[in-house]
Amino acid sequence: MTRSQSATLFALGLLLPATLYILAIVAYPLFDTIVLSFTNAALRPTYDFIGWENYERIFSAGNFTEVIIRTFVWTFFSVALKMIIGTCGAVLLNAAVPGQTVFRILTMPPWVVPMAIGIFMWGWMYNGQFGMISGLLQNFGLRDSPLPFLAYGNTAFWATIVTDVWIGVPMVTIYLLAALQSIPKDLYEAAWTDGAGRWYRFRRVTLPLMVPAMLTMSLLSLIATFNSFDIIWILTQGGPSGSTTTMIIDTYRTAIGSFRYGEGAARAVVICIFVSLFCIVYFRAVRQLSKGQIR
Amino acid sequence: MASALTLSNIRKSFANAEIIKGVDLDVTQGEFIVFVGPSGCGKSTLLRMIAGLEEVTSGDINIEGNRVNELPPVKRGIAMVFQSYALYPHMTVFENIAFPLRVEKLPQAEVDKRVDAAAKVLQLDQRLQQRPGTLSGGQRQRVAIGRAIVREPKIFLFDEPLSNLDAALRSEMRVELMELHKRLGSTMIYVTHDQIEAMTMADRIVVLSLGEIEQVGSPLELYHHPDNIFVAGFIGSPKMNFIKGRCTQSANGQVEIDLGELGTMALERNAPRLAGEEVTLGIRPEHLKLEQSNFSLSITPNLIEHLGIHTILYADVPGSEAFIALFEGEPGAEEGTPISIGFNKADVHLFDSSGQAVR
Amino acid sequence: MASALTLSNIRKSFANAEIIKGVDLDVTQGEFIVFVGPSGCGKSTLLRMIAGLEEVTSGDINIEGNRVNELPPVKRGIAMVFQSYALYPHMTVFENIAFPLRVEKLPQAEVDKRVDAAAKVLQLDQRLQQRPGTLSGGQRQRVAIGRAIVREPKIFLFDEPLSNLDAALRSEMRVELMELHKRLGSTMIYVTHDQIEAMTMADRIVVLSLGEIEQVGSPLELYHHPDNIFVAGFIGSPKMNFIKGRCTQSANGQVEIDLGELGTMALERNAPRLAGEEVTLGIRPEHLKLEQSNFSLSITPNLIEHLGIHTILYADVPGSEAFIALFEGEPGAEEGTPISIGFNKADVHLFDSSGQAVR
Amino acid sequence: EELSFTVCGDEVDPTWEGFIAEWEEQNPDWPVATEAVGWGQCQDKVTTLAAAGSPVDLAYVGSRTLKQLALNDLIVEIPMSQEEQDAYYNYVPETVSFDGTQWGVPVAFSTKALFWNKDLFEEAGLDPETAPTTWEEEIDFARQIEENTDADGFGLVAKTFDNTMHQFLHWVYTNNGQVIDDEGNIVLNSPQVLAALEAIQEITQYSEEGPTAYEQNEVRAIFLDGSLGMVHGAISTGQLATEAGINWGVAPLPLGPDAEGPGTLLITDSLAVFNGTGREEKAIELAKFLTSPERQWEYEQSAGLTPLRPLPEVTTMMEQDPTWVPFIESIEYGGPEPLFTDYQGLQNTMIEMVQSVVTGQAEPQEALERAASELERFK
Amino acid sequence: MTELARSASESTATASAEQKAPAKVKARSQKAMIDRYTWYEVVGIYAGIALFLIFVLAPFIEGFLVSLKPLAQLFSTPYNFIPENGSFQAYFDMWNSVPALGLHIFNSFFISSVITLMVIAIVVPAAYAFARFEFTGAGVMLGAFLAVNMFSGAVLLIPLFRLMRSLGLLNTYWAMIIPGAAFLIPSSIWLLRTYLMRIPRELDEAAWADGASRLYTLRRVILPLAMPGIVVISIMTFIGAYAQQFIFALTFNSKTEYMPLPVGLFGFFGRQEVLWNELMAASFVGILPVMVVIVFLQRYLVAGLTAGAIKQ
Ligand SMILES: Nc1ncnc2c1ncn2[C@@H]1O[C@H](COP(=O)(O)OP(=O)(O)OP(=O)(O)O)[C@@H](O)[C@H]1O
Ligand SMILES: Nc1ncnc2c1ncn2[C@@H]1O[C@H](COP(=O)(O)OP(=O)(O)OP(=O)(O)O)[C@@H](O)[C@H]1O
Ligand SMILES: [Mg+2]
Ligand SMILES: [Mg+2]
Repeated sequence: MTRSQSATLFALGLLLPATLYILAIVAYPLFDTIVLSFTNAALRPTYDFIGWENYERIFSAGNFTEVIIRTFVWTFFSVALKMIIGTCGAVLLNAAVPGQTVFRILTMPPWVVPMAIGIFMWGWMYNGQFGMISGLLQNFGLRDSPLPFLAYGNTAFWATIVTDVWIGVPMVTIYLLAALQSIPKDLYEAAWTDGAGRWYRFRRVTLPLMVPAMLTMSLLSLIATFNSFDIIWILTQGGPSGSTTTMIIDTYRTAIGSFRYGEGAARAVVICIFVSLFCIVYFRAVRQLSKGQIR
Repeated sequence: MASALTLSNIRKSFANAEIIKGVDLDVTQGEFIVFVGPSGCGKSTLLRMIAGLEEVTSGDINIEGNRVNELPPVKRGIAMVFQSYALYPHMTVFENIAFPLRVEKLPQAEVDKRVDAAAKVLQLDQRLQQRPGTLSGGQRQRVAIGRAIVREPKIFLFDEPLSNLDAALRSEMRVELMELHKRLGSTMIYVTHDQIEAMTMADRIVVLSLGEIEQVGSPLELYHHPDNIFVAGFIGSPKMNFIKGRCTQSANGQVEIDLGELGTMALERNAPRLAGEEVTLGIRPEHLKLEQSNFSLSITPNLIEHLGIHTILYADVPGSEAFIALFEGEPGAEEGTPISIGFNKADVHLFDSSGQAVR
Repeated sequence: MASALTLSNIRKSFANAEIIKGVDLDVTQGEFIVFVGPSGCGKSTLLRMIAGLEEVTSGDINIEGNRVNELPPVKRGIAMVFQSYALYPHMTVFENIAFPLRVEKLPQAEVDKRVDAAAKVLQLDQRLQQRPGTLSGGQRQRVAIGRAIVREPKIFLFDEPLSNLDAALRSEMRVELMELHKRLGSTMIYVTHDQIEAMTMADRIVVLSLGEIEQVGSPLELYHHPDNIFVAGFIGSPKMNFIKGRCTQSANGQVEIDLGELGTMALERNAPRLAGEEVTLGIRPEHLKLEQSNFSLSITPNLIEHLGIHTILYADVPGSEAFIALFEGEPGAEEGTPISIGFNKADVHLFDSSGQAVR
Repeated sequence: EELSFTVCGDEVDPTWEGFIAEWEEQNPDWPVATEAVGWGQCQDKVTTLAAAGSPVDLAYVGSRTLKQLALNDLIVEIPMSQEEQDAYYNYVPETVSFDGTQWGVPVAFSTKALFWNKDLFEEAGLDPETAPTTWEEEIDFARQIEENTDADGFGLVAKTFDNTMHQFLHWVYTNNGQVIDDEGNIVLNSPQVLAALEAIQEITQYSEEGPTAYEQNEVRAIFLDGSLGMVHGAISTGQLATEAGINWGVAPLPLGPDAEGPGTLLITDSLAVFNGTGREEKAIELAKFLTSPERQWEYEQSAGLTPLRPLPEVTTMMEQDPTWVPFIESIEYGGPEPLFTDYQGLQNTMIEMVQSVVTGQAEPQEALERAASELERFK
Repeated sequence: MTELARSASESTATASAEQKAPAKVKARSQKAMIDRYTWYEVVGIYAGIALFLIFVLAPFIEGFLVSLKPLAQLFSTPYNFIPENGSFQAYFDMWNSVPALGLHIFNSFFISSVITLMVIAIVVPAAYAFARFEFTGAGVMLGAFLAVNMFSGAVLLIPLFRLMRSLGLLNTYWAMIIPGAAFLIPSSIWLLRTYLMRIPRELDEAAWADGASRLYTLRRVILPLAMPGIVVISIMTFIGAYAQQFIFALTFNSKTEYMPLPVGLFGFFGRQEVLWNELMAASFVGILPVMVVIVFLQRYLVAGLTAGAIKQ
């Protein structure tokens, strides 16, 4: 056995626990899901294989394309906002002003709080009658009637996005803050020496150098956002009038809510395919973008 | 000639520690000044204060007669080349060089013209569309210089710009920099801890130690007439040999020095106060001869290095730490075999007990 | 003497690119071998193959007569000192040095004994409880060597161990390493691209270029009798001057060379085949004299560097790229003023059109 | 052998604890392991356990799910004798029946009535003691309150939440409408239901801002805050309103044009016995034990539930607390929650329909037609 | 911790040793000129931070105010920002409403800790393998691991349930720990890998040349050096487990005594009225321990991430 062979064996050995674990806990259920997607599995303990019927049903259901488009729009805005707010946050928290440490700590709570609780708190805020936002708007005379955010299609759509952004922002901020700090100081000094002001430095130096980290983070948030379930489920259950029904909500409703496991599994498989395709495209784009940018 | 830069009693403290302890310096228009000194002596700090990157704790910085203490770098008319080059990894060479012009919002045609001119001077014309990551060390350095040139600053500041390069490239770049200086005629201030760079490039060298100026002068002035033991040891490679002794007598422009086992030596110095003091003799390795000279001593080389061009002998000599002799070509010395070497009294440096040169 | 290491027709390819193209070398017990060559020529790769860090594509490595191609480093009886030292930052100096012994699970008493001994040799006794992060560059290097010593290897391998140090420390460490070699008497193989290190430390220098050995020999052999133009240019600093010419006649142990504007020159060489060929003359900068010599030419220095110990002149000479002359002390040359310099024919190297030396 | 029994709520009602102790005394070989699961997860949990093949023996479930569970062979039938059926109020056994047999033992019953805020009525210039009796009045009163006070007229429930359908069914059942008939035909698309939907459309403008954001409890909270004229609520609303200092009245749900008498939605919860445990018989026995008339009454009193059986005590209770009257009297014309195979599907469709009308995205007729055709899939 | 900090700074010291001998890590005790802000910049920065923090903290402010208000006041208009006769009563009452609250917090901690330990034990070797060894399929495998993160637990709930049941793990701590850990592993591998790639390869080679086995190298050389990175991964895993693993606890466990906090909090929903004020109070008490941890470790969090950030 040559050295490189033994090295490969060793590496595989190191990977064994992780691989076995993931195979057992994720891959096997995933396989199970794929199998189920070709059956009429439901509550009844037995089921039959029914070929592509589930898939046919999904795509003939009519609203499925609508759901897909909505999912992409929802995901896009959520990720974009996370990145924008996270970048702003990171830049602000990186500013050398007194209180920096405290501010950094104060960004963490949304990340740390059990997700359900955070969502309940937002539910409160969105309440038209008793919630803070509508309440304060009324108190300050900016509105004379209650504003129930979750009542209308478009406000509910944005309200769920804002909540998702809120939960995702701390992680993005902290990660980008770390990225910011690894930009060599002398680049700023050089730019300053050349007369570049703060904004110019940010635009021409900071931002481009953060791109790789931003791409990584956006991919990670993309995956998380695509699968964001709890937020919509707790706030609106996909309503009103389906205006917040994303693929995962749709799937959950079919599989768990209606106990049509087979069809739910088929929907899950479709989601997975979409996400994978998207990630592949995205990865390609990222690789193209970040070519030669890394020092 | 006009004074390009004047430092008056510059001081700098970081959190109670005084790093620069009152520096005065006057730099003439077009001069090439080199700061040298051991690591941590404050060279970079001083340079950064001139650049305006670091605040001055007290004292004044004047550029062309105007006090610039409070001005940001760009308003001081300086340009700085960083040790790490600080190139923007995401921009092409062109954009890197054009950066200061973009800041000024010059029209594209003007930018093109100036960048092309700079690129030509620096032989970067072929590289303008590459990114810094794909350049060699020397090319990177030239880009960094290019970025400084396009601004047409009054003063160039360099912080160890060659220290990241390998020896061959370093000497090549050294020559290029000197030619550039000649061509542009601008004032340049250059930090290094490399002997050869300091000696070859400087009009004047500023030797710093612990935040203070030890001596300012032309390279040969420092080589031949070091003010004190620190400068003497610092300038010249291999290092000057020091031999401890005691001045037994000093009168009539003659001092007599007892070198213990090595015997005594008489030097022509007019320094009556020296009598009875501990003194140090300094003699450069290259001033040691195998021929008959004013003063000779016998050494046993314990290591001989043959460099072809010259040969270096290491030996233990009483009263001296490491004793080094350097001879041209290949003398017939052998390790372990004592030989007699000598030197001329004219080549000897004498330092009093406080380390000051006695001339 | 016993052969410590033999390389027979070693080849190495990375993904189709052949990096080492058949290297043969025989190293004697106790020898100090230095590998030099331009960056990327395969020095590190060769060393790493000897160490067992890199697999050999073809060829044999024998250590003390045993084929070790398949053995892991520790079984080959080698110890390696890395360019970056590769110290474990989380361990004390003691633990760093003790690391190989810990691996062998030696009893604590034995570990203490050996580490202490090594520390004494390397003057690290006072530092044993510090961490590498708190050490100076030279001390770190000694720790790295300490880690190599305790193993008592048959062969030490060094990959540019001094390249991270500044000039002063480098020359100091160089001397220490040589003394260590003397004291231990082990075989050492040393990679560097530093001229001075190669010249001063090596018993024999191996000059590599593009994965092949150009010449093997003692430093002075290479300095005085380079086999080809590559070695001639590579060994010696400043670089040898090359002047292009044409051999007009070659007979009776005499060749006549036409140097164009510089005139003609006759050299004593027995090389009839040379007639009519393009040749290159080589003359080292330090062999140029201001005094009257066999052959003289007039140059106009366009740059003069005063180093105190010697002075370097740069000039443009027809048929030569950069022409450099080096004089001891300070001759009275001035930039822009033509002077006449000369050299002895005995100092001239002659190379044929394929770059091989004609002796 | 141990009987596992899953109860919804975060604790087992104390009366049941007593009954179970009693049971264990009588059946020393059959101890009962009770487990309380919060309302939110109770149903899903029990179903998931059953679907995964490890069912509990006995569980508290919403009667609406019985059909689905039964059709999937997850529960066993618990037939009632005629005598037993007769002991319940009208329609109660029907809430647990399909295919001519019963699949659960009713255990909790809730009916709804109209609560109104007398102070607001007065402020709006209405008679504070007169509740609306017809939809027309209900809508008109709501309009007056909306126009004459700061408060809103009616508490409409339209969130994406199960009780949106329930509240809609109030309207359906007070207009003699049906979702599915006894033969299992979808009869949603009827004039009666259309009228209900139109009524909702109309009352939306006099309701709180954005009904699609509120479920029943949230609407109730607004009512308790004194900001709503009327709501449909369960008996407990009254007690809470008193605590909140509201001057309130309660009346039967107002009736639609086609009504034949007072109506309401009859929601029951049942005890279901799961299939395949080998302990089914004993579980049925326990279910019946717990729901025997005296124990059931005791439990209802303790938990504040509408009585399942017309016991003599009920009359006494109504006399003591007239609040109960509308809740009990409307049982007679009430309708059950429709039993569908895919209950979730039904619910989603109905919610979708209501929401589309409330938000003005669709006209009642088209919403109704679409829903009716969709429901075919979920029967 | 100081131990950690030291080895962290040292590892950067050796890493930067390539540049020049004395590593110049300047403690910026004083602000450089470039960091000097004009007054309007300072105002702008603070305004920006204020806005950002308001967004981040608003729900907590609302939640906190809710926890102070008596239940009746919660549902009253007009909206009162400042609680009238607010009190901390809810913070006392909650222990009665959900008696097992303390236990739930403990469970959360326990489950998250075990998950963290497991994840670290699995992730460290895997990340090392990806960071150091070039074997065919490494890229694909890493991609596959990452792909796993795309399947949220919600999608796989049913098959997972069956799996847990056939393993006999339902209603045990393991029912929450095992699937909980699975979905945290991939991203941790990714992050730790980028960190490990920063450790000079020569350290491995030096150890190898000194005769250390690969495992010995991992244990004695790599692990101690990766500590800052491992700390970060641990914190992130812990938070992930603490805050987000809700659905498994809900579905795979029904024993109150094993319930973690997020599910335990659902106890406040189980009655006629949701005890919002106590729910919020309990939430605050519940996240307190983690916040304390964060306060102490945030420095390492940012620093540890820094090491791997820009590269990827
Ligand atoms: N921001 C700072 N805060 C505190 N001390 C500092 C700061 N910057 C520099 N110093 C200290 O000031 C002294 C001088 O530093 P400086 O960088 O100027 O040295 P130098 O001469 O450039 O050394 P080198 O040759 O190593 O670059 C050092 O002791 C350094 O530790
Ligand atoms: N793992 C590898 N895969 C592919 N090519 C490699 C690898 N290692 C080295 N090379 C290539 O082999 C050649 C020789 O590399 P090597 O490191 O041996 O050069 P070197 O002589 O040590 O140079 P330097 O003086 O810069 O250290 C280089 O062109 C290098 O790019
Ligand atoms: Mg410096
Ligand atoms: Mg190398």
